[in-house]
Amino acid sequence: MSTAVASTFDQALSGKPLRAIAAFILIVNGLFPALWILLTSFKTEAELTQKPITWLPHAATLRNYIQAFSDQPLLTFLFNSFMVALLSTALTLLVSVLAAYALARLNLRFRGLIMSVIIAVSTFPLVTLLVPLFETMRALNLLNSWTALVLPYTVLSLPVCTLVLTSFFEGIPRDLENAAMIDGCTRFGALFRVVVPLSAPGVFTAGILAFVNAWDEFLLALSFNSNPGLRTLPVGIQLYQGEFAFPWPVISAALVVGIVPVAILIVIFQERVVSGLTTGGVKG
Amino acid sequence: MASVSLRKLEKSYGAFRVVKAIDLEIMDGEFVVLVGPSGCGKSTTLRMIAGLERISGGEIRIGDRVVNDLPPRERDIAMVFQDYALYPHKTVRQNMGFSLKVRGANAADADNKIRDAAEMLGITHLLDRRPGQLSGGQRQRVAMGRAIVRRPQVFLFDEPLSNLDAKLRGQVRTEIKRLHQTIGTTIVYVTHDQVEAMTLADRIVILRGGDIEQIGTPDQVYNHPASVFVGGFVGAPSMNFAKARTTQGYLDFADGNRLPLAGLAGAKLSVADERELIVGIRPEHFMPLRSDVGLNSQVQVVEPLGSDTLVHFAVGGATLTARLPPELRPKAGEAIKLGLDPAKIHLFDPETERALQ
Amino acid sequence: MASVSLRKLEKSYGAFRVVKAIDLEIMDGEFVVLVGPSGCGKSTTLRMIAGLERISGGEIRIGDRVVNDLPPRERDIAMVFQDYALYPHKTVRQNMGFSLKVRGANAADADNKIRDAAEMLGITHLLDRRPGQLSGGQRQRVAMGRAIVRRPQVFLFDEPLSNLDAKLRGQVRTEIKRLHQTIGTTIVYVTHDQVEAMTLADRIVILRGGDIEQIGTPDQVYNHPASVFVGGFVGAPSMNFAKARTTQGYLDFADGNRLPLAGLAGAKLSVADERELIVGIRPEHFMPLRSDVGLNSQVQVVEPLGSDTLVHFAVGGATLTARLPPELRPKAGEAIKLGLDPAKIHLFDPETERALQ
Amino acid sequence: ETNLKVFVTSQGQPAIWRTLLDQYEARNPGIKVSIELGGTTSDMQAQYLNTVLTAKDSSLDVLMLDVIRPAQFAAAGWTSPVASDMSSYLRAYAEANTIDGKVVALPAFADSMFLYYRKDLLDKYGLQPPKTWDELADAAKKVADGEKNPNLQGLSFQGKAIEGAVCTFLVPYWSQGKVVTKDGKLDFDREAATKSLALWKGFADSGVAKKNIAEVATDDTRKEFQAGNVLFAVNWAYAWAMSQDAESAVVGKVGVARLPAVKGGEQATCLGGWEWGVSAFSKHQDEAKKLVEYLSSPEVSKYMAINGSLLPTYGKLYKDADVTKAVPWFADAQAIVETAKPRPVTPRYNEVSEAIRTTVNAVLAGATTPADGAAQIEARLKRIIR
Amino acid sequence: MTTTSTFKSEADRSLARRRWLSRWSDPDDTTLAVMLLAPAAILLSVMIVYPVSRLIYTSFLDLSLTSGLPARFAGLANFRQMPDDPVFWQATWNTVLITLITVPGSLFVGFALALLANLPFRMKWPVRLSLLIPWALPLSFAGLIFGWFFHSEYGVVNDVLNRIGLPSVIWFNSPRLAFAAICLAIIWKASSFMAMIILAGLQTIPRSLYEAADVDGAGRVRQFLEITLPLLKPTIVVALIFRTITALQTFDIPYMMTGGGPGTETTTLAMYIHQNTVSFLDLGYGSALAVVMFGLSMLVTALYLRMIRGNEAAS
Ligand SMILES: Nc1ncnc2c1ncn2[C@@H]1O[C@H](COP(=O)(O)OP(=O)(O)OP(=O)(O)O)[C@@H](O)[C@H]1O
Ligand SMILES: Nc1ncnc2c1ncn2[C@@H]1O[C@H](COP(=O)(O)OP(=O)(O)OP(=O)(O)O)[C@@H](O)[C@H]1O
Ligand SMILES: [Mg+2]
Ligand SMILES: [Mg+2]
Repeated sequence: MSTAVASTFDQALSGKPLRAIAAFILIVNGLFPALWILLTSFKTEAELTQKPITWLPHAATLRNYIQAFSDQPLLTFLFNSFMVALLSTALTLLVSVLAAYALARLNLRFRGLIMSVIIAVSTFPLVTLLVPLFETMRALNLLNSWTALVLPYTVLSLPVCTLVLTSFFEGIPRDLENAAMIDGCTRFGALFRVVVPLSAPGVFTAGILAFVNAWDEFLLALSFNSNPGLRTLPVGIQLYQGEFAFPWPVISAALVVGIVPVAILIVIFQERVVSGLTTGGVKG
Repeated sequence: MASVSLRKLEKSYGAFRVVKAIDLEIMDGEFVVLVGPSGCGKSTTLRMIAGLERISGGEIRIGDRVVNDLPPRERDIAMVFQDYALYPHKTVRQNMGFSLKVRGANAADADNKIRDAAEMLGITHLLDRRPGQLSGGQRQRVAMGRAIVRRPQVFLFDEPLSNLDAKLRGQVRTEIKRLHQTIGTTIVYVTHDQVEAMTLADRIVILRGGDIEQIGTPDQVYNHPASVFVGGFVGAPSMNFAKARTTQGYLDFADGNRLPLAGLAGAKLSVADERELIVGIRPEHFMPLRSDVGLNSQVQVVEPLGSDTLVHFAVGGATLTARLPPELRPKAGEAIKLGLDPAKIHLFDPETERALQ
Repeated sequence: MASVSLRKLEKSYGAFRVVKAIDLEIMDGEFVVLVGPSGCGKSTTLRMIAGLERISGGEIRIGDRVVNDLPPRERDIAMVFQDYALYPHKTVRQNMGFSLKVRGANAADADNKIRDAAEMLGITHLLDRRPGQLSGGQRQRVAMGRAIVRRPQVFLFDEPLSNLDAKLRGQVRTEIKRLHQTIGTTIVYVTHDQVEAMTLADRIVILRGGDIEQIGTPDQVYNHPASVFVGGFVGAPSMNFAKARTTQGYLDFADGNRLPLAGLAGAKLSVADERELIVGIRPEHFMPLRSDVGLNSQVQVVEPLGSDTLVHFAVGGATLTARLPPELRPKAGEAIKLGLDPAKIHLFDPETERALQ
Repeated sequence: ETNLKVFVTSQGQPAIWRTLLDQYEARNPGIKVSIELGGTTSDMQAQYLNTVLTAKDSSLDVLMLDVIRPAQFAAAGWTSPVASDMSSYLRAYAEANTIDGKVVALPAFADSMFLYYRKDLLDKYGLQPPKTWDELADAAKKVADGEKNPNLQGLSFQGKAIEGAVCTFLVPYWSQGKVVTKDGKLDFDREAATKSLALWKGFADSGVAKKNIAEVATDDTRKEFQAGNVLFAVNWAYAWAMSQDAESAVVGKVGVARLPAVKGGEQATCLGGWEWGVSAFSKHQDEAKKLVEYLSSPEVSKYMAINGSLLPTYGKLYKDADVTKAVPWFADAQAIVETAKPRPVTPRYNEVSEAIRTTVNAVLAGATTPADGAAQIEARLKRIIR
Repeated sequence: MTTTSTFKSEADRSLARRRWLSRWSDPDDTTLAVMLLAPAAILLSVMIVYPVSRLIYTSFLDLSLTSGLPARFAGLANFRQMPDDPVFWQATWNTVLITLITVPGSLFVGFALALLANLPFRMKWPVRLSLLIPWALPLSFAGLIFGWFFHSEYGVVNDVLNRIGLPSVIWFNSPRLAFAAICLAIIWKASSFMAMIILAGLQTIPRSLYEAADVDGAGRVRQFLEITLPLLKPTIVVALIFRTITALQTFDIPYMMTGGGPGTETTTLAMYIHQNTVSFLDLGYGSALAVVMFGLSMLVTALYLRMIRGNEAAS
């Protein structure tokens, strides 16, 4: 009797209803604000001050999008953001994969210390480092370039990515790496051809972290790249504001345009990178 | 192809010495089989030869190079791992082709080699699956295939056939033998299978707790075990051991059974010697009632194997096992008289447990 | 303790049917051994019984409950996984004790059980290590230990001893047998080892490509194989097969060798019948020169195993293997005359490949 | 050839400035001027300028600054003084840009807070634009009673902790004839402050303003007014143009007036607008100063009024025929702008602002009483301005 | 003779070259470690060491740009000023409170989301997307949007309350409600970070371990406690470290939602630092505050690292 009850419960837990509920919770939680922005982007400004508030736009309009593209060079912002984020993600992944491998696999004497230093780096609030960083960038003659942002963003994401990857690499059976070395790989070869692909979920996560960190950052982007042609999206979107005015619908439209590429990227990557993983490599 | 020589090779994990200063010279093209109880250091030794395990002392040479500090890929070896270590993210084909690809082999050529190896191992239809979609034995064959697509200087096989059925194992064994005969690569092979060890090996190395207990040809190891340990370890079912005394030209067992000393294998025991001995008798050397030299006992357990019947019985306080023809099926409790050829009896010193010359 | 019954049990991966509607009734307390070539569905069957694999069709009963939809933990089974599946973050002791802890066993009691099992498996000194610090065979023993600390209704063993050496394997096998005899739990056991299958099984089930080929006692399976497949699969070295014709009271092989039909095993073949046959002969049934019924051939390969000598030779276009006493060591190329007891010869229909009655 | 870089707020209509700069380049051969666009809000520009100027960066020559910043920039040594006669500018701008007797920046364009009202509704109920806050409250009640529209607010002003809230506080405070600083010293009247805070809180409590007035920022006022939901609104000049555009519900129904006084006080309002400063780190001080003088000249001011609808910084321009033709409502604006007062001119203005705006917000949110709020402001100002 | 010697020297040379190559491609552990860590070390020192040392140096200066006075060494004066600064205490307390609420909060929510997202959905990407979007939404906009959601008139929260028959709440008029709203927004935003990291960790736990546990009789809860949690521990600690550090640095969300109000009831340390440095231009005091915050973060990190190391020692 009790087992029957337990098993019904269990089925409920593993079965379709749970999955449906789970999906509902996840999607509402995650997408609601984004959805709200999407809806807003089709509303007129007047509709926003209606009471009671409206959920669906009364008279959906694309005007906000047209305005978003015509008022500011939105595509330029997008392109800059994209390139900066992409470059810094690539650099972050490269550097942190190497560092994480060292931390995970080599029996370093000062492992704890190195970890602490890496973490310490991320504990200084960015605002307070702004001016000296600006001076550094000026000294390196990097102001007004993608590099001016790529480098600091890389540093910004490096600690978290390194630690995430370290904990992943520790979970990869060493024999897989051994097999690769026997098969003729150097340690680097084994790292990039076996360890990294096998930590795909971790690398993917680290990549997303780095990408989004770069995609979102505002303060440095504002200060280091004053050239309008080099503005990134977060800085660019602020330009839709007036000195006092905050045109939600247009800004929403710009935000939607900003989120969509990230979303597409996420979807593509998650299908490609994360799915292929299977078990069955080693006994143990 | 190259010789492999281990000189005072050591490995410790912390204070625990897993491999204790072993010396082993493997000649170019030789097929050496490592056997020994679970945990005695066989895999560790292979892994040190491969360069996967830092050695704690001694020296390893492959050919005339000391390879102590050489990374695995420069040692030009191929290895089958005991735990397979297949790349879970690659298909069987990619798993097998990986070493070729890394070494920049021609693609068509590589494909041929993969096809050949897969055919030999009967996994051609699995080439596009991933390890997670294979059965245990199939995985093991993939691991095997991954090693043999290459033509390295040395093959290291760590129980490569343990998950295969007898028939397939026989086939693959034959293929390995053929492979070895054709290309003559040096092979170090770990196995628990008596048949594999006996049929494949040029020499068998018996390890025990990190030490080498005996090195010899299969024949030497089987017929002239250097110690009780080797006698007991090589051969299945194991050699039987019983304590006995020499008295007045006889071997006396505690329960009154006795065997005449004359004719005992290489027995340089003078009739006058009166001493304790350990007597070793292989199960297959018992014969039902056909010799005048014999032991009387009672059947304890009977295990019919189809091809043989194993009969367990007690002599001198020890339980012995005889391998008898399958048509003999004594019942438990029955009295039994078993004969044996005195020349086939092994004698060991009870203190050192080493064979008496 | 409980019976296990599989009814039209099916498993497919996509379009690939791995287990094809098998029916199997395992009685309460029975010891059933599953054998079959690698990839034939043994592990899959075990995993379905355990509830780890969703079944694609049919029904599984344990005792009198249909367990199709019951999760593994409610089926009250213990299992040794082919790939061990040890908890990497737990010590050996914790690995073995986990199921007891989960079921709320008394701690002292659990400790005793763990100690007993560890002793039986010779891993007492490893209790505080983690799986990563163990050798392959040690891991396998831990996996075994984890299953046997419990007293479930059904034990499922998937090649539990494949990584152990012959001696240890013999010991553990004996222990398993004793365990079964004392507590009488139903056991389903997968193995590739002929000796394990023959000595442990109440019944052996031979699977082939997802189908049951034969079910029978070890004796039936060994001595009365239902098909060429079973004959070839059970027994090591395998049964020999050669094509022959019945003509005028004789079995004629293509190369002129012939055996008299009279006295052939249960041969209900009339002398007048003239037909094609497959002849099956077990290697151990060849006798050197001691019978008037015999085959003439030339030695191809000789494999001395220590306990026996395997001699390969050709008859009627097929290569046959004879298991001969170890002291016989013919040379390759030598002429050989081998006798055999006609009653031990198996005959199969060349079309259906099933045994002739 | 000298290259000058001018930092302009994106909101300051850079394209129109550009035409003026082209003209300047044409007149001054050898000088090239380029525009660097800053963010749109005062905060964002400060953010950027603070970084660049703390790092003593010389890339900017001329800076467009919010009227509240010249004192701070001068004290930090970020701007160079300009020698100029300030007499022709509106008086308040002369005050705002003169620190310790030195002119630190020159006005770019003007702004101030206005009382926007619904002409149609006042007319409907026969009301005049209120001169005192009490009148305003009465008018609001009357209209509310008549309209019976629950969505119609009597008054909207800024209660959120933004810069606008500083003006919210100062307007009735000033109206009582009080000042915050006199000759660089604190001269705070707690009683007047309490009254000012109580006035606003009273609007919220009595329903003239919304309960959630502490949430209202400048643009909320503008939006609600524009949607036709507000009778009286306190706002800057920008709201005018927007109230007349296509999306607006109140086109042609809007009037502007001076902000009311407290009973017995005089009408006062808050000064906004932007200034031109010369970066102290500029390598072209003289050229930059000349450019600033040009940009602040009546000629430019007029041009910007006509072409950019920016309030002129010279009183006389409000009556200029060209200007009134282009932007008729400027005629009404002059009186208002002329009475506007600058917020306290001090290098530590940001701290003053912070002290006031958070307290106003806390009082309106009901987290503090007006009396406590006034005391808090006083205490904090005492620490800032000694 | 000659031919053999040439051959030999050639072989020697190629051997030497191989050795040289192998020094780079297969260095010993120490060299390898140096090589692997070098890029990170270089980047970090170029980008961080100078700024941070400047910051620490500044914290000992009396450097307020609005004073019009030149920088002056002031010893610990900036630090001594803090205990008497009520806003400092308020901001510190708020920061600690936010950390104490949102770190466990986002861990739990994130964990739950990760577990849900790890269920075998047929279509994975919508789930994955909804997990990631909060993370991909820029922080400052997340703050704005949540500020808007909690707006007493135009906010969707009150709208929902009204729809189910509850009265509107003026969230930002009350310090407590404002604080709660902020924490909610932070948890929403941060739990997706947690969930992402945890989900990735979940995916690397071999299924066979759950199978074994299932056979061993462990229910889902037990499996979670005995398999999932211990195997995820390193991942969780990493996520917690960074979540805690970011929580201590909380800025955008309260800045955008309440601006620290009402009053300074929801001001955080980072906001206060920002205010002091960017707005008040009191670089000395601002830097000193930053140093204090850094100290706080390091303290927490040290605790976590001890947790990791304790873990390692056990294995
Ligand atoms: N996920 C999968 N997808 C497709 N085929 C699979 C999958 N898992 C297993 N198989 C196939 O199912 C068949 C049966 O597998 P199973 O593991 O039961 O074999 P087995 O009899 O245990 O073999 P072995 O003796 O080699 O362990 C194999 O041919 C295998 O390749
Ligand atoms: N990391 C480790 N720490 C401590 N001891 C270890 C470690 N790895 C292996 N060992 C021990 O070293 C010994 C030798 O292991 P090895 O794998 O060489 O055994 P093996 O001979 O291959 O055994 P098997 O036949 O069971 O595979 C074993 O007793 C094992 O427990
Ligand atoms: Mg091993
Ligand atoms: Mg299997």
